[in-house]
Amino acid sequence: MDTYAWMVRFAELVSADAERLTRLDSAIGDGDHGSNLDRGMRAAAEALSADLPPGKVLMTAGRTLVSKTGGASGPLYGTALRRAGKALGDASEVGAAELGAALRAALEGVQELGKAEEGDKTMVDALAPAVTAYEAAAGEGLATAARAALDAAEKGAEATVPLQARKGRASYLGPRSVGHQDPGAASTVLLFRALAETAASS
Amino acid sequence: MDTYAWMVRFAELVSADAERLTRLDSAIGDGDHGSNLDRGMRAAAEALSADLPPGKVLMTAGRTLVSKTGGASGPLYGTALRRAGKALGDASEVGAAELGAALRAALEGVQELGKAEEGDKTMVDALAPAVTAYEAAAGEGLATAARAALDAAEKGAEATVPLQARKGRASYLGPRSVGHQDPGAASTVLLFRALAETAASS
Amino acid sequence: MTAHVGIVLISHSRALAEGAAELARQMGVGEVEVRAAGGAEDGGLGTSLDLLETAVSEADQGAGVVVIADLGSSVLTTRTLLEDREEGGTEVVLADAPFVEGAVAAASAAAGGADVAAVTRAASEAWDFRKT
Amino acid sequence: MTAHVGIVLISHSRALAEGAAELARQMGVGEVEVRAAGGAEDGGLGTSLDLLETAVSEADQGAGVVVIADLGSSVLTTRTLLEDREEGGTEVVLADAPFVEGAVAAASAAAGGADVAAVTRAASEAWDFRKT
Ligand SMILES: Nc1ncnc2c1ncn2[C@@H]1O[C@H](COP(=O)(O)OP(=O)(O)O)[C@@H](O)[C@H]1O
Ligand SMILES: Nc1ncnc2c1ncn2[C@@H]1O[C@H](COP(=O)(O)OP(=O)(O)O)[C@@H](O)[C@H]1O
Ligand SMILES: [Mg+2]
Ligand SMILES: [Mg+2]
Ligand SMILES: [Mg+2]
Ligand SMILES: [Mg+2]
Repeated sequence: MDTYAWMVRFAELVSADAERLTRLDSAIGDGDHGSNLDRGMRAAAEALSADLPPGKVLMTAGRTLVSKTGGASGPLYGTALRRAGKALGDASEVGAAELGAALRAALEGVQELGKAEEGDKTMVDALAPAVTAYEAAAGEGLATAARAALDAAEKGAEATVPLQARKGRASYLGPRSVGHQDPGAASTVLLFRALAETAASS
Repeated sequence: MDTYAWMVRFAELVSADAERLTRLDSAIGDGDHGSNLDRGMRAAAEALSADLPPGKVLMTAGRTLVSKTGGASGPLYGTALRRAGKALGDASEVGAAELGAALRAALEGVQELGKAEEGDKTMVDALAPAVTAYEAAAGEGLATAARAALDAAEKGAEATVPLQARKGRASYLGPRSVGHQDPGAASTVLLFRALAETAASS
Repeated sequence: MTAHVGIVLISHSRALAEGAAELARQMGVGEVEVRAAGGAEDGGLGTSLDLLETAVSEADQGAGVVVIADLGSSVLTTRTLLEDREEGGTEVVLADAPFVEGAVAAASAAAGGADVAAVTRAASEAWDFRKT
Repeated sequence: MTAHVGIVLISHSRALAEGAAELARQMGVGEVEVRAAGGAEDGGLGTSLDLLETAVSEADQGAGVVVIADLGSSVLTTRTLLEDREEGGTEVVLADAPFVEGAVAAASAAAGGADVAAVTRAASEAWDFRKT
């Protein structure tokens, strides 16, 4: 698994969809999620180089996201990537099983930090089913598992639409948060799309 | 009772003691009570004229204090004076009994606004005993009653020293507010000193 | 489209009131008037009844105004304003709320079309927020 | 004379953090370091781990630092900082407190020589303040 290519692709997808993410955040938040994550991932992509070990790539991207994003998604994605990177350790090669453990660590980090459960209408609603689906398919190889994770993330993000937010800024809206997709869940789909594309082409 | 002379004298006394009041407020507050009240009473004295009816004098002084003081003492003294002025109504002469009713109204206004009871280490600890002492001595005439009120205000202000503040900014200090005189109680003494002096010389 | 409830933030510090208003406006999606009455008239630390009066009338769009105050003298100044208001004007209410958290909650509620009572309630419920 | 506990205020808005710090300093009688970490690095609305780190080290006089945060991402940024800190440095604690009221209460407590635990407690007790 080429984590460098994954992060660069994630940055590209975020950049391409930044307006849509920001529009989602305007409906139930402060309308900055796309520009936040775009700023953070641009800086992360710049801070990376292809010759770093895979774990180090994710740790560096995570650290940069924490510093540069400027919204709640910064510490959250930042922690996710740092935990994932830490799980990969110094390994120079990352297989399907190692990546599964890294994704699980990422989810745990996000939940430890943000205290959101599934159903709270946050990125956890995309991330948690994606990790579970990945693990279930990991025996079939990286590309298949990543594809399964993407499908699950998409379904999870879709399923945030009817939910009422219980964490993050959208929770201020109470029942008015119902009927909109959570922006963080939507960007999590991009993280898994980037993963699936990278895994498929390697 | 010449309420105009009373207010002008109060302004003078506050001005002369502004530094001491501010020092008291530095110990258990934000160190601005003297300058606040000085600013407010200067503006009040300027807004007044000797030919206003006695009640109107107090109402005008009160309104100016509310606008110009800039601290909690502004609305508090402002309400006190406005209520007192209102109690005097349109009368062109104010005797001992009328002034007693006005002082009682002032106390009620302060307590309604600030919700402080005696013992909370506020200006109420000087004002309440002063009003009671005034009423008890009102039968002996204005000068005597005003003198009794001043004595009671002084004792009341002294007695705030060992108290722990339960209202106003000083309440943030908890037990550390003990051992200092309340600045608002100290300035209330000046209000009654001005009254006693004015009553004595009329 | 009916008018939204206006929000006024009264504080001892101009920067504090304006910063809180800036934050609250983010949640209000531009339709809610959030006005700051911060500092003394000279811009220093303190509270001003005149600044409060101006902010209240600017925030008023006809659906009422909810005032949120930081500390003691802001509260006292607001109570004084309320006492002075003529009967029959728009409704102006002092919310019992933590300053920043209440401001954001109130602006969110107002943006959603809540009336004065519901905006005041939303502001007060901010006492129940927890941060750890 | 021993060192006082330092206070850091992290907010989405620079003006808000600085205004709250200004207010808190009034109670601290100049001996307490109250530092603001407000806004994103470019001064716009947002939160910055780097600004927080700087503020924490500036507030630290050797007796520990209590951090007070306004909303979600300020809280998350602070938690991230705490997770990253090496063991053995000065104690840094995130208080569960209303932003402005907690800041003033914390600065008062710190000025009185309270330790990190007592300052944190004073900040949290500000949830019990009432304004009407
Ligand atoms: N406590 C939390 N746990 C998990 N995810 C969260 C939490 N708070 C916010 N989020 C996620 O962050 C997203 C918002 O990110 P962003 O707009 O960048 O931050 P901000 O809300 O500070 O402006 C939300 O859509 C949600 O998915
Ligand atoms: N709720 C209250 N009820 C009665 N008096 C109060 C109250 N709050 C404050 N005070 C009085 O106001 C005085 C402080 O006035 P000042 O320093 O001008 O205002 P601030 O505290 O806003 O700086 C206190 O010493 C106290 O006597
Ligand atoms: Mg946002
Ligand atoms: Mg934001
Ligand atoms: Mg004062
Ligand atoms: Mg003051």
